[in-house]
Amino acid sequence: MPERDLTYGEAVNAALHRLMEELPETLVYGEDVAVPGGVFGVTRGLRKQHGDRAFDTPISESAILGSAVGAAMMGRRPIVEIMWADFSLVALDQIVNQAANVRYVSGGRLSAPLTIRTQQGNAPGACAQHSQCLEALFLHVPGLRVCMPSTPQDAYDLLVTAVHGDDPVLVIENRTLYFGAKEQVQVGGPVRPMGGARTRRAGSDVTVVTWGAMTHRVLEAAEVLAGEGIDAEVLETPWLNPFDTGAVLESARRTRRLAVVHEANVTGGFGAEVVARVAGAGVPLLAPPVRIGTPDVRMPAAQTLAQALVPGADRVADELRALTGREAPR
Amino acid sequence: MPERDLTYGEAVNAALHRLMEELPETLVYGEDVAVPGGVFGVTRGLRKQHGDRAFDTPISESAILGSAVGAAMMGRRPIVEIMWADFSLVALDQIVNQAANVRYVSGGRLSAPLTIRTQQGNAPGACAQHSQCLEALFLHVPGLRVCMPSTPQDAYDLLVTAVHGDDPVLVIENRTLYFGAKEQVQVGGPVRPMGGARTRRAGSDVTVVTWGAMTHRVLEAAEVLAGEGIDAEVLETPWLNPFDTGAVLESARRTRRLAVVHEANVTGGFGAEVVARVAGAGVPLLAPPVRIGTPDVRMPAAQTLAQALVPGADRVADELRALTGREAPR
Amino acid sequence: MSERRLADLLAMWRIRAFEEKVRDLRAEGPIVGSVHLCVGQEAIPAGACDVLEPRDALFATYRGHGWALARGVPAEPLFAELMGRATGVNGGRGGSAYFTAAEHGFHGENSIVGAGAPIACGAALAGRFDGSGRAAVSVFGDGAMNQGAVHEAMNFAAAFSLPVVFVCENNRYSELTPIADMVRAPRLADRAAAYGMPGHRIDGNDAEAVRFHMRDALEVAREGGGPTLLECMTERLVGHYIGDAEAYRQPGELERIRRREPIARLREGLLADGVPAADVDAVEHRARAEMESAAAAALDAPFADPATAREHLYA
Amino acid sequence: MSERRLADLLAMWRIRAFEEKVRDLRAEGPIVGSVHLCVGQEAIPAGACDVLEPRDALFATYRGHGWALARGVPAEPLFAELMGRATGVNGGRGGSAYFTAAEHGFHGENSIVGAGAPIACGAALAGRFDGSGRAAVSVFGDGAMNQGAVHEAMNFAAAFSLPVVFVCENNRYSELTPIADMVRAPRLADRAAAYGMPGHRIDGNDAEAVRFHMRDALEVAREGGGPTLLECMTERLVGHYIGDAEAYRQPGELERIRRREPIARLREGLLADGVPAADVDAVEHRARAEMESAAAAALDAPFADPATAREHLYA
Ligand SMILES: Cc1ncc(C[n+]2csc(CCOP(=O)(O)OP(=O)(O)O)c2C)c(N)n1
Ligand SMILES: Cc1ncc(C[n+]2csc(CCOP(=O)(O)OP(=O)(O)O)c2C)c(N)n1
Ligand SMILES: [Mg+2]
Ligand SMILES: [Mg+2]
Repeated sequence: MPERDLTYGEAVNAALHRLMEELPETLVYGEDVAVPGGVFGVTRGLRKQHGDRAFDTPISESAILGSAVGAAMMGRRPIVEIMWADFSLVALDQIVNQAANVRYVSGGRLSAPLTIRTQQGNAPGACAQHSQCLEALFLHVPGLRVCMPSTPQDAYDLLVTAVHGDDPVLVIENRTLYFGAKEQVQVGGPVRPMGGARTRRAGSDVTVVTWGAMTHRVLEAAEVLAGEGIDAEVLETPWLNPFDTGAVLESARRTRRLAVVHEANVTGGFGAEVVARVAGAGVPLLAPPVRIGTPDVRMPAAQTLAQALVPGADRVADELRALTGREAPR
Repeated sequence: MPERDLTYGEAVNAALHRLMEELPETLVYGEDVAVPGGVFGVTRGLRKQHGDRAFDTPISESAILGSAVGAAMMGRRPIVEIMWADFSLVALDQIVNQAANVRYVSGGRLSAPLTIRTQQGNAPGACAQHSQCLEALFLHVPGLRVCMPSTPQDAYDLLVTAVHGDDPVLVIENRTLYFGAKEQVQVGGPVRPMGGARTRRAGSDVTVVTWGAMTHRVLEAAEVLAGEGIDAEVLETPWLNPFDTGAVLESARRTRRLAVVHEANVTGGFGAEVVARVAGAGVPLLAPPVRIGTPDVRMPAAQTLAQALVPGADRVADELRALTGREAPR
Repeated sequence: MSERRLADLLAMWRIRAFEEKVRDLRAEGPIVGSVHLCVGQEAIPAGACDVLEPRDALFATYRGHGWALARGVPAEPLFAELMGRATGVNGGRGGSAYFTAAEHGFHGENSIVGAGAPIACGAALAGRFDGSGRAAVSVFGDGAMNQGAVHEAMNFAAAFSLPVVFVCENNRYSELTPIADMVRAPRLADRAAAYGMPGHRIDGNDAEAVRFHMRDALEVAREGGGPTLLECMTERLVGHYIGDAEAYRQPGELERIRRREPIARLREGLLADGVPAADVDAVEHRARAEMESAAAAALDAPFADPATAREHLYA
Repeated sequence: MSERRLADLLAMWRIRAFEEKVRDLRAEGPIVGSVHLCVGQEAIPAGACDVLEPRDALFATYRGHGWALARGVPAEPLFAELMGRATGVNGGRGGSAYFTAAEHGFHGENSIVGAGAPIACGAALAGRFDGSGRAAVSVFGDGAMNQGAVHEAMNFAAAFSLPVVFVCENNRYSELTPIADMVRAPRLADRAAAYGMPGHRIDGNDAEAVRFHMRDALEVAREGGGPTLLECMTERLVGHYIGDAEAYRQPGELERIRRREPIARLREGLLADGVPAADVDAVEHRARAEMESAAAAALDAPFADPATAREHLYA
């Protein structure tokens, strides 16, 4: 299979180019995505290569999402961008009350195979209206699929899968990852099925479930802990709906300790769902499960404040030490 | 304290009348609330009594909610109605990105003491766009307060507390309760503090945490089970933010069994949060905790279908029997 | 000429007879929940759908029973849907406010005010790429004109010259509140200018006028000229929903609007033109008979099967 | 006469000097993250705020540094805010796109396009009941005119004759996309007619013109005449955000717009009228000196204290 050295952002771009080529029914649109190529450059070249099938829109999220629902009903596969997940809140109706209902209410005679690409999370200096992690909102909505890639390969693969899927899918990217290091990405491979977890690090002392950009901080923490003799298993769940509950249960049964780490604030976050599934399955644990996330607060712009809130590798490591009953090294 | 015989809907109305009288800075507005007195008659008489302080609006949820944020910033106490919780999704930005940020981002120098009254849930024949229980969405948003009264007394008290509170509060009512039986309601009493759980039925075999209209079905199930020798403790949490975690932990420690029942669909519902808190606190349980809610599906209009999905007293009783290890009586 | 008018009369009578039967079934019990009738507004779907083609896509609101019928959805599965039967057009999943029948170019009712307008834009957009020449029709009420999504949709359609006809059924009320109190400039058709598209206020109680303007708007749309807004003036003769006490009506209002309602008006016109009363009345009888038997057949059908309630959430 | 124009020049230079200092601090490191400058658009806040009163409430966007300054917020806490200092106008919680200083009648920036418009309606509504005679000003860009919330706000204000002035800063771009490609009728002021309110397209690079129309709109508003839409034509001389490559600019565009930018224009006008160059240039020096020392003082302030990060979520 061909491999290319790509950043996360470039991998998204490569996937979009592939999809536009192999699926003539795709359309790519949103604010500034076509002629300018996207505010992060992620949709670059699509307009040039595919003309009118990539186009810029007014600042009208209801029109963007609603028209995607309508076009999808009629056989297109729109891939629309909501520039920041925070902005989806001006038009959530079209996702929840419209897209998610099409197939069910029509008894399967109509469908809405649209893909919504967005990105979320805190970045240095970002304000409270440009920092939220909103996956838990979408994960409470039956009828949607949701994924959150953290690597160039997943950025490529998950998007390909999403667009080939026949239901509305949210692909939630992260702008702090777009310009990261280049990695070898297999491009042009077969469309993978939706779902599945990734064991990013095998371990035996504790199962750490995580997703999105937080995966990198968890891996960093796990490396530090490894040096202290704590062997953490890092299980990334890039697909959150469908969610691979089985993989989580299997790992937690083995390590008998569970932590869930996400950037979203803790109360009502999807970490609660993961813990509830493990508790509901009666997995015996050596210690109470731990949820690590942003405290329940708005997001301040100042870095000194934001850093005190968004979990970093240090805090993850500390909490895992406490969970495994070890002291921090002096 | 004066008592009056009131239905749930009348109790809301009585609270609104009281609030308009005792707080001159209140305004009541929304679609059809003033001259028509509300589609459920709940805001009846306010226009007549208070003139322009109660008024009807265009079908513009962003304008309703946004103007409430602005008026609240300037010292008013708007009480606005979103006719169905489902409709909040056309304007969620004003609740999440605007109202919830005002106090935090201004470091407490500005506030947004608005109250959003809405109602939710399934009712016979209601379609997928008029049936959702959305409390979990709001409960994931720091900066909001959320309550869900299930009795005439709480319908009165919680609204009074909400409007006297200095933060944005969502009061989520339920239209199937508006026209229920009249009950004695103490009116005109002191403003109660926010928060607190209610032990609706004391018991020793299992703790059942619930809220909203589901409380009545849980109590019904508990009565049936009592006849079978299963003694369920029913803990209603009308305030979901602030949430009385302590009361839940105390009860679960005592009964050593936990069920959470809500009408919202299970995945990502607030039941997950309750279970995660109990698990996280390390409360030892005799059996894995159970979440009872609507399965993860859209809501069909046909009653035969909806009834197969929304938890009724029968299903609650069955699940509690299973949880306590008893068989259903033949 | 009188043939077309008799056809209009039949189209309208089919809708009215359907709605009146629904009203009865709601009173008698087989239909439960919230129902919004379009009695008095029949000329709009009758006139508009007459010039729509199978390839076109229509997006209506909860007040959309008439649109479904005019688009060719048979009455029986609609009755069945209202009664939660397995044979319902949505197998019972939609209900009164959420019919869909894409196979008839009826892309559905919608019970979120204004939400259908952007969706219609998408159907029109799809037509740009699939070679169908499809036009899309978005129907909504006067009150919906104040909803953000409708504004965004109109601008979107105009900016991209999408083949959309926006049909605003101005029945002068948004639920229980007069639209006149909720806007400062009462001619809603004039809002079209804001988007650079044509807007016409037309007689929505005259199927012929609706047909004329609809045909014209469709022609513009299919030629790449972009969207049109048609503000169709009408009145509902019934409440916003079944059970509405209609306390907001002015004294004499109902009598006044009954005088200009589309069916009575067309009937008088036909009689004045010399069409025999028997021929005119036969239309009503035919429509009523159709609806009676459709309702009866629907009543005989089995309820939606609870075992299927979780199906079709995902592909 | 030239005194007022010198005052306008100072108001504009204060904004420009602030923004240029921000640009430098962003390049040098003390400011991080996304920053939207209003270089080239200074005449609008300068002219408009001149006729606002302390009781009035102003709601701006992320491109609102100039509005904060013109409203009287001192520069030092604004610089401090941009650098995450404890002394920032929001104690570091707002950042560039979310300044608030209610004590100066500056009710805040907003980084959700269009969201401030309904909020401004609420401030105006409050004035109906608190006897303040407050007017509210809602500022947004050309692109925001296509956002549903702005439409709803305009109708809401018009229907209820609320004292709101909607100020649309038409700088011809929504981020990286020309507004001309996103609307069919390019005169956005004409959209006011849809709501039954007056709308004027005015020279937004002339503080005097802005002042005139703003004063007039405020008068109408305070007399109960309701809202006005002012479309202020302008251009930004810089990118949408710091770092924008501005690939969308036409050849010669920047040169062209530099010729009509408000500060150079006013300077030329003053010189032509015989005001000594030294007096004119002294204004720039004064503004730059103020901003240099404000920035230096802000740089000396402590960072926001992490121990306070969770405070003030609830009352
Ligand atoms: C977003 C949203 N807000 C409010 C409602 C409640 N609602 C249902 S119908 C209606 C009135 C609509 O009036 P109009 O658009 O004139 O249509 P009509 O009912 O007169 O046909 C309202 C407010 C809704 N369904 N969706
Ligand atoms: C609801 C929403 N959608 C999209 C954005 C991203 N965004 C920020 S600024 C901007 C362009 C706004 O253009 P305009 O209204 O003309 O204002 P200008 O930036 O030119 O001052 C966009 C699309 C946003 N902040 N909020
Ligand atoms: Mg109407
Ligand atoms: Mg602009």
